[in-house]
Parts: sequence; structure tokens; C-alpha cells
Amino acid sequence: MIIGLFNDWVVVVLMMIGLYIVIAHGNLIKKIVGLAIFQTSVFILYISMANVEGGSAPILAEGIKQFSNPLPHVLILTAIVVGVATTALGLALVVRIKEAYGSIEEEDIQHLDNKTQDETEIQATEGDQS
Amino acid sequence: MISHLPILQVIVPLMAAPICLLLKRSQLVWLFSLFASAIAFIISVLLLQQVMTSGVISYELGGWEAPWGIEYRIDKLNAFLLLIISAISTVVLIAAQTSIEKEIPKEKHTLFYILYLLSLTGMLGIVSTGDAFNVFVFLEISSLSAYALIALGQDRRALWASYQYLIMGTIGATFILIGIGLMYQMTGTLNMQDLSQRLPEVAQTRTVFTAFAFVIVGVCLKLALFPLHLWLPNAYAYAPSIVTAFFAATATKVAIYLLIRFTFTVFGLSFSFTTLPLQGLFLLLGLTGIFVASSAAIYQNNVKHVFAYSSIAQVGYIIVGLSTSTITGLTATLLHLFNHALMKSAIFLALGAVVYRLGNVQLSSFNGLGRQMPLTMAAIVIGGLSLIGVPLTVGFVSKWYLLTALLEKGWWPVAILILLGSLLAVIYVWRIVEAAYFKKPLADSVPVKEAPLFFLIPIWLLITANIYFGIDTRLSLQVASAAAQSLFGVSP
Amino acid sequence: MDIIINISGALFLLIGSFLCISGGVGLLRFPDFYTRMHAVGVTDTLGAGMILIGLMFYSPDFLTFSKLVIILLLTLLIGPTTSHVLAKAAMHNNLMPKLQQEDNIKETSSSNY
Amino acid sequence: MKDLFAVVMLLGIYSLLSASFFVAMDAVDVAFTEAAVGAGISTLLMLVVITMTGRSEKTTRHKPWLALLVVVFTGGVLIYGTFDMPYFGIADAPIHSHVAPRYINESMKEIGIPNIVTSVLASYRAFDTFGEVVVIFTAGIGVMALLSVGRRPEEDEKTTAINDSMHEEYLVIRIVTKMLIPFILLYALYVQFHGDFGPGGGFQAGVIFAAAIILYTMLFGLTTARKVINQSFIQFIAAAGVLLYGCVGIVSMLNGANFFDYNVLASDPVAGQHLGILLIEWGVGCTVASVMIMIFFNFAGRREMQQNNEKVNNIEGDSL
Repeated sequence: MIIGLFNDWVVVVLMMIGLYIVIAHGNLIKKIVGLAIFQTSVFILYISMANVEGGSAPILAEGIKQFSNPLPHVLILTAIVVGVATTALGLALVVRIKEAYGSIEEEDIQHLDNKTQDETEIQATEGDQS
Repeated sequence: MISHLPILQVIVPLMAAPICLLLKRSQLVWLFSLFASAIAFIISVLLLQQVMTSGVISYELGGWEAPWGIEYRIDKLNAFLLLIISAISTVVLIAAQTSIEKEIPKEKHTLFYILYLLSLTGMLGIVSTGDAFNVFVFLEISSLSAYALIALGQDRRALWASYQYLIMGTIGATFILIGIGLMYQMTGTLNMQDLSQRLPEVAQTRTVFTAFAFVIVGVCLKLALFPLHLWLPNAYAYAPSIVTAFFAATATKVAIYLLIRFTFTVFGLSFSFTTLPLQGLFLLLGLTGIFVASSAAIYQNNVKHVFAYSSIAQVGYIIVGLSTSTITGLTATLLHLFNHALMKSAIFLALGAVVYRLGNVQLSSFNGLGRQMPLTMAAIVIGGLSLIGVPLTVGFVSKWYLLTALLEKGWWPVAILILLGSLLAVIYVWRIVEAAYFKKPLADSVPVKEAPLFFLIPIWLLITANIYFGIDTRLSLQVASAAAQSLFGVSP
Repeated sequence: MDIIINISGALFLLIGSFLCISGGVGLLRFPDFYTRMHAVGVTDTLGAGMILIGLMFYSPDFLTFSKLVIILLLTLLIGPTTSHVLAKAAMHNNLMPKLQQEDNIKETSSSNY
Repeated sequence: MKDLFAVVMLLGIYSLLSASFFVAMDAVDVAFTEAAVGAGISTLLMLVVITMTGRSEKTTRHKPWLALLVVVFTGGVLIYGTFDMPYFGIADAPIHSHVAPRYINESMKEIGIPNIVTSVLASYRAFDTFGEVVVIFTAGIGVMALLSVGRRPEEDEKTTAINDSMHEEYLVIRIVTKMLIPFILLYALYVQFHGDFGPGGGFQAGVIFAAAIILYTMLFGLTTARKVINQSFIQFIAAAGVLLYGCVGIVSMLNGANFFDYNVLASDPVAGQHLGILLIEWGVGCTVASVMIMIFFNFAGRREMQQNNEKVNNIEGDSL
């Protein structure tokens, strides 16, 4: 039981770490790192599902009968590329946010947003009175 | 060529995107993407006819039969959604060129159209595919282009909204990936049809239960159902108006389609509504979503925020319709998908016209707009009325069917709550009407002319559709009830 | 004949792994950035080189043998260059090596950087 | 861990470890991609971003207890789900008995390629890979839309001055790179065409090709690199890659078979499969290489713009 499901529990622990980083850490780059860890744990789930005891890599060669399942490998090739695409776009957004807000910490950005929010409300109330 | 329609539906906008990159000049690219979207619309109309006459179409990609290769299965539900998405995208594209002149810097126009076509491809791909993993790939295409499109907004808060949407969207997509992985692990297949046949044997295992939970949470994140809706208001309010008009009408609809497809076709009705207390959960979340979002909409002073919150409330109505899990309930849900798309795209296009003229959508700057931009404001008022569900408009039809479904089920308290929810809608629509017609314009505000023709044609096209389908409901009702019956396995 | 090949192969592998272990221990024990980098340099260039030569003895056919030779040349080329660039970058960020006689506080604070 | 530089380096090591983990799990293609794409490109992009956004990080946590609660609940649900999962490595698990045997047994007859992963990737589920190429294309267009900088006229004498000052500083690494880059490009082409027989294929080849050009750009400066590889050509290649991939499908459609059915591409089916797979791997390689280069050039161009703005501000600051 323990050895059989050990891989899945490692996947769950990695997933929890990744999710915690994304939610708890304020730095925007840290969130993207957390996202990367979260996605890598899903890859390990798929690949440990595909593995067959005593099987070799899915490349046909004489003398080898038992292969591990090629389908999850194809799915994970797609998922890795999707993961990198999301990371690249996230990092582009972080660069633009740094230029626009001057900081990449969630509290500073939230603080600046609330400030601009109050200013627009004050203008609106003045507009109504006049 | 007729037999290749399902794949052409997705390939036409997909190949149009790289071609646009080669065309470079934004005027030419606009016409080309409008042309591509129009072709996609024509294909979806042909597909709908084909499906209504000859039932489900199955198209094997690469010539490999179903569980081995990827298969496109178009039934009444898909065809209906494809029609909505391509119609809305074509109409919204008409106003695109004039709207983005004021909102997006010149050198980024071509990139805007490419991203627009890619998000259209993504949505069409999600709706028409019959393979679980292919849904994830096209979900990523439409989400990535959505993040980039929202980040093109003028306001710096668009960047922050797009970043939050990226984080929430990627977590949602990865949850769906985990769900698909667990389902694949227990059944060994990725094809949805094959999954629905093989899942009942392993339905009682804990892994399939977890897979179901993860897929539902992932889709609800994309759907912006009540507790997971935090990314939607800012994303829709600060994005360019054309992007909001397109996504408000289609993005949540695609997620609802996914929800219906997974609960009804893949996991089967009995499993989805008995194991997880889905019925009670959806009912509760839908109702709270209606009340919380509508009351939040009342206190917003940015009009785009108002209608973004009202979108969340409308999603609440749809989910309540879904939770009845009867044929009329499902028909009401599908009707509301169609009607809500018409309403919201008209309203957000009209707001785009206001942004084009005024530059901002603060409620205070709306004062006295009724006289300066009569046609646009009239469109917003009619859209608002149909949001409330006033007779002779589309909103009334879907509210009517929702209420009959609820009363049929005997849940009259829920029906009363739905009516109360519509009253809340009256309040926030009235706030806008009052500002536009009964308040004098501000002293320093410069009088503005009516919106340009390129805005008025699509807006009024959608408004007439709003009214026409309110009166003659043959098309939308017939397709919606046929789709609902096919989902329940009852041959119409 | 193949006994000698096996033994020499095993010998090289043994030396290589010993060097890697010593590099690892060096990485932990050495006080300063530059000394630690020396330890890593040993593992990177010599340790890996020895293991590759050991593997050459076990390679079944000429193709894998030639591939291993190419890998060995590559590591010999890249290993020292990366150590050089690493040291230059450290110097560039004015991280001074911990010399024997002056042991002022500024360095110790920066050396465990 | 306050220093982001260390965090990114550890992420790179983490990706490399997970790549070696995949090798241990007999997933060689995935390990190759994870090492090249995960450890290579994403660590590189993060380093470029850190040079722009600074290395220190505030350690205030954002509602940690709520986060812990959500995470423990999700983890609990997942652990609850793992109890009925088939054990690791058992041969008669459902996934090995339903769809996979056909791939393993018939792929040699139907497609004739030893590497089953490439045959599944490129032929059985070719549309998935097409979606993936479009995802990469979308990311490239998205990054360009966010970070593209209007090009202003370059002053030539300024760039040559920078070049000389950089020359002595990076002397050793420049000489070694000049020796290495041709071999890296050759290796990328080897990986591209070796995908049918061993681990490799379009993605890995594209990334390695892009890594070689990025290495050149980092050492010889962005302006010289722009002279060597101009941007519009790279955009053309990105679009051409996707179009090539799509056209293979359209050609098979025009020949009467379904989309992406390679049997009709050549006289006999297996030759058609080989041709189809070769073409789409080529399309994938072009797109991935050009998009990765485009993304890096946009990030570096943005960094250069920021530095020029700072220089301009300093000059104004001094002259005030």
C-alpha cells in the first residue's frame, strides 16, 4: 500500500506546496514559481501513472517486450509547453506591472489601486453636488 | 467539403491568425478577420441545420477511430453554442476597428486582431471537440489570448486584473487537467463518449469522485460561479470595450457548456446529481450569487463594473436553472445562454460607444447623455430592460421558462427569490437611466455627438435580435429544447 | 582480455565517484565562496571526466563510444569556462575572497552570501 | 528565502531534478523537454525579469491561515482520491489495457516509427500537437503585444563603443561560445530529425536552437544580435511554422481523407505517415524556435528601453 501509492502522495504534497505559495506569497514572481511547482506535480502524477514495472522507454527495439504507456507522455509534452507559455505571459505581465505600479508586491499594488479608487469616488461625489 | 464542416469551423479562424501576422497593415487585418469570422458563422449555421436534420455528426481527425484518435462530436448542444459564439464574434468585430482606435496604440492593432482570432479559435475548439484532453489544450489557447487581450486595456489596473485572471485561470485549468488525469487513470480512455460508457463501472471508486470534484471546481473557476468570481469584475471593467463585449457574451457560456457536457454526458445524470450534493450546492451558490452580485452592482459607480457584476448574477440564474435537472430546467438554461449573450454583447458594445465618445464610463459622466447620444442610450435602456426580464424582450422568455421549470419542480420559494433578484436588477438599471435622462450634464462636460455608424449598426443589430427573439422564440426554443432532450437521452 | 577492461572500467568509475564525493564534501566544508567553487570545479571537470572514461570501457559498440568521447570533450570545454564566468561574476559583485591575515567583519558577512 | 535570484536558481535545479526523475520513470521524451524547456527557457526568462524588477522580496505573508486551510482541504480531497488508484507500476491497470496496446503493437505496422511517443504525438493525436503549437504561437503574440517597443533610430557609433568595452570583459566566454554555437545548432537539427528513432522532436529542437541564439544575444549584445537576426523574419518564421502544420492537414483534406490523415499524402500509407510526421515536426520546430527567440528579444528589448530611460533621466537629473 505505502510503496504502491507513494508517488501519488508525493504529487499531493508538491501540489499543496505549489498552491500554498501561489495563495500566500505576495511577490508576483514567487506566485509564478509556485504555479510552476504546482504544474510540475501534475506532470509527475501523469508519468507515474504511465510507468510499468520492468518496462522500458516507449521506443520499439528488438528484445524489449514490456513498454511504459506512451499516451501520458504525449499529454505531458503538451502540458509542459502550455506551462512555459503561461510562465512567459505571466512574466511579461510582471514586467509591465513593475513599470506601471513601480512595485511587484501584492499589498503595494492593492494599496495603490484603492487610492485611485477613492480619488475617482471623490470626483464623482463632487460632480453630483455641482 | 460538407463532410469536413466540423473541423473547418475551428481551422478557418485558426489559420486566419498567422495569416494576419503576415498581412501587417491593421485595416487589411481587420477586414480579413471579419471575413474569417463571417465564414465561421456561416459554417456554424450549416452545421446547425445538418445536426437538426441528421442528428449527431462524428468526425475522426487523422482517420483514426474514436478512442485512439481525436474525435469531433457535434450534437445539438455544440451546434447551438457554436452558433452563439461565431454570431457574437462577427457582430462585435464590425465595431472593432473604430473602437480600438481610441483605446489601443496604433502598432498593436494587428496583434489585437490576431489574439482576438486565437481566442475565437480556442472557444470554438472547446465547444466542438469530443476529446477530454483536447478541451484542456483549446481552453489554454482561449485563456492565454484572453489574458493578453485584457492586458491591452488603457488603465494600468488592466494589467493587475489580467495577472489575477491568469493566476486563477491557470489554477482552474490545472484542476481540470488533474480531473481528466484521474478519469483517464480509472478508465484508460480520453474520448468523452467512451468515458461515459466506461465510467459507470468504476463510478463508486473514490478516485472518480475526486476527479468529478476537481473538474467541477476547475470549470466553476472558469465560470466565475459565486465564490470563485473574484477575477471577473476587474477583468471585464478595465479590458478594452471590444474585448469585454466579446468575452462577456461568450467566455462564461463556454464554461457553462463544459459544465453541462461533463455533468450530463461524461459523468451521466444519475452520478452527477446523487453522489456529490450538486443539486443543493448549485441552487445555493446560484441564489447567493444572484443576490450578492446584484447588490454589489448597485453600489458601483463605474458602469462597466455594474454590468460585470450583473453578468455574475446572470450566471447565477443559469446555474439555478441547471440545478433543477429537469428537461424544462435545462431548456431554460440553454435559452438563457442564448439570450444573455445577446443582451450583454449589446450593452457592452453600447458602453464601448460611450467610451469612444466620452473616454470614461463613470456614472457621473453619464449625466444628460440621453439627449447627447440618444441611440446608444436607448440601446443600453432596452438591454437593461431585457436584463430585468420585461415582456417583449429576450430576458422575459428565459425568465419565464426558468420560473415554469421551478414551479414544475414545486420549488415556489426559489421562484419568489428569482423574482426578487430581478427587482435588484431594476434598481441598478434605473440608476443608469436616471443619470442619463433626468440629470443635467455636468458644468464642465463638453457636449458629445452620437456614436459613429460603425458602432450603431452592430448595437442595433443585437437590439433588434434582442426584441425579435423575444417575440418569435421558435428558433431558440426549438433548438434549446431539442438539445435538452438529447442530453436527457430522450429522442425528440 | 575483457576482465582487464572490466577492472579498469570499474577503477575509473570508482575514482570518478570518489572525486564527486570529495567535491560534495568540499562544497559543504569550505568556508568561502571561491574555495567552494574550487571544490565544485573538481567535481564538474575531473569527476565527470573520470566517470565518462569509465563508461567508455563498458560501451557496447563504437557508436556509444564515440558519443561518450564527444561528451567528454564537451564537458572539458564547458566545465572550466563556467567556473571562470562564475568567479568573474562574483568578483564583479565585489565579493572579496577571505584572505588569511585580514579577518575583518565586513568580509565574513559578505562571504556567506 | 528573501533573495529571488536564489529562488529562481532553485527552480531551475528543481526542473532539472524532475527531468532526471522522468528519465528514471522511463519517460525519456518528457525528460528531454522538461530539461530543455523547464530548466532552460523558464529559468532564463525569470532571470531576465529579475534584472528588471529587483531581487529582494517582502516576507509579509498574505492571509497565511486561509491559504493553509484551502490547501490542506484540497490536498485532503486528493489523498482521499488516491486510495482507489491502481498501484504504481502494475501492468494490468486500466490505462495499459484499453487504448495503449494498439499504440504499442500496431504503431510499427501503421506508421513505421520506432519512437511510439512521436508516432502518437504526430499522427494518432496530431490535433493535440497542433493545438499546442497554437498555444506557443499565442504566447509569443501575447508577449509581443505586451512588451514590444517601437524601434527608434540606432546611433551606430554608440553601439560599437559598447561592443569594444564588452569585448575585454567577456573575452573568455565569447571565444568559447564562438566555438560552441555551431555545435549547438547542429545538435538542434540532429534532435529535430532524430525524433522518429530516439527521444527528440520538434519542441526540444526548437528550444535548443533558440537557446543557441539567446546565448549569442546575451554575449554579443542585443544590437548586434538584431543585425544578425531581424525581427520581422522571426515573426514570418513563427507564422510560417503554424501555417505549414495546418497546410499538411488541409492537403490531406483536399485528397479526400479526414483532416491530418497522412495516409493519402504519398503513394503508400506508411510513406505518407513518414512524410506527414517529418513535415509537422519541421513546422513545430520552426514555430517553437522563432517564438522562443521572439519572446527573449522582446524581454531584452524592454530591458534595454528601461536602461535607456534611466540613463536619460540621470542625464536630465545631472544637467538640472
